[in-house]
Amino acid sequence: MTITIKFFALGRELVGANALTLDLSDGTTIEGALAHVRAQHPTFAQLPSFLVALNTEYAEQSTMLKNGDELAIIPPVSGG
Amino acid sequence: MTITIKFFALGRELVGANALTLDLSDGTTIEGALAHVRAQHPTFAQLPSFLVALNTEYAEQSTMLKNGDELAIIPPVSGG
Amino acid sequence: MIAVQLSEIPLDTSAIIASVQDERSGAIDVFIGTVRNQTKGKTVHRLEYEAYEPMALKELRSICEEAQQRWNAHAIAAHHRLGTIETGGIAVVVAVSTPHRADAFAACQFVIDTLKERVPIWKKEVFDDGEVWVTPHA
Amino acid sequence: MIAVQLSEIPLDTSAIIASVQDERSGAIDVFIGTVRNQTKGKTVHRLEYEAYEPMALKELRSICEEAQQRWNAHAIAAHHRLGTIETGGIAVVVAVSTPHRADAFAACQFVIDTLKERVPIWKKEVFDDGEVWVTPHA
Repeated sequence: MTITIKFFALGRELVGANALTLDLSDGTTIEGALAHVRAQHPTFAQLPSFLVALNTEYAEQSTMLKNGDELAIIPPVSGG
Repeated sequence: MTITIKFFALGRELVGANALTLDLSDGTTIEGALAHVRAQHPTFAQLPSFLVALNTEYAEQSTMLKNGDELAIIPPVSGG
Repeated sequence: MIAVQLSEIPLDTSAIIASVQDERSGAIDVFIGTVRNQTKGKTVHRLEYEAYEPMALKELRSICEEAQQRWNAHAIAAHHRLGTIETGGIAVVVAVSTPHRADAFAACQFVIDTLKERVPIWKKEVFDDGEVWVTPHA
Repeated sequence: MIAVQLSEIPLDTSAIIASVQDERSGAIDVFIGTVRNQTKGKTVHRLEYEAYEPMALKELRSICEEAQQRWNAHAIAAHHRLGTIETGGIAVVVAVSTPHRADAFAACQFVIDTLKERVPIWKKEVFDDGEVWVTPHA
């Protein structure tokens, strides 16, 4: 299955990309996808804290992914 | 001594004037001046409640007046 | 900066907001009081405002000064309209700029709440079948 | 009425306020967040904002809907600027109209407070000697 991961703010700068496309085996969780990102982009580990959103909703890292999902890495927000 | 009394809103309508000028004997209090108003303008008694201001400051009715004072009858305010 | 004003002409909300903008401030709160078209189910045509002007300005300034001190405001502007206002029109604008946003809300609410308690301004509601001086809610 | 918007061009406060005016409302509260020229004693030149736009719009609308229900608001508008904003510029405007004024303050403050907690928007402060992604106060 193929999923997209979007990055913003410090996460985007650490990874050096707005988005990555990952090919993952079926049954991979959000946590599993993040392990792939850390393996490909070791600097990502420097992001001190973040939440994840799945298809524009905040989600638990244990959630299982499916083909076409859009994951987003949400560093602490600072709007306003 | 001569003092002025200003009226606003319902008080103004009951008295039928924006202001009255009263000649009072020295030593008259605010309460004494109000008794004069009620005598001259019986309808003033229909004003259900009010505060008084002396020279643009809220004042007690027992305050003694002096020549040139400006008294104001302040019905319950309703600005905003 | 504190600016208080009573005005026979329509209030210019943008100009009032601009008057409190301050590069040191991160937050502006603005309260706008407008004339409702109904009160207790009756259609209101217009309001007529009057003030004891010198005292109203003095009280309004004193309220703004207290708010400025308590909430560390950079600037406060409080403008009140007088005369006839049609429904939908603006009766009062209070604008406050502060470094932090909770202070802007608190100071602005204090000014309008205290204005309504203490500043000698009165309004009369004009209906189809009569008119009445508004008495404050108990 | 609820209107939420993310904008690359300067926010028009007057138009946003006009969008919530309602003849049934007696009160409008408006919060305006501006860019301060200093943070912790350092001179800020500008801020750069970015958002996860579809999610930010969805979260913002959900916050406004919650506020509308809780405080019986007639209309709520929440507009956030994106891109580069110079000091003194406007980053966010929230406007709420309600029948009664305490509700306008409460609903407006809820929207801006919750926006800052939950809506995926980020800002970077640009100084003379560097830049930093702002982390929220604990």
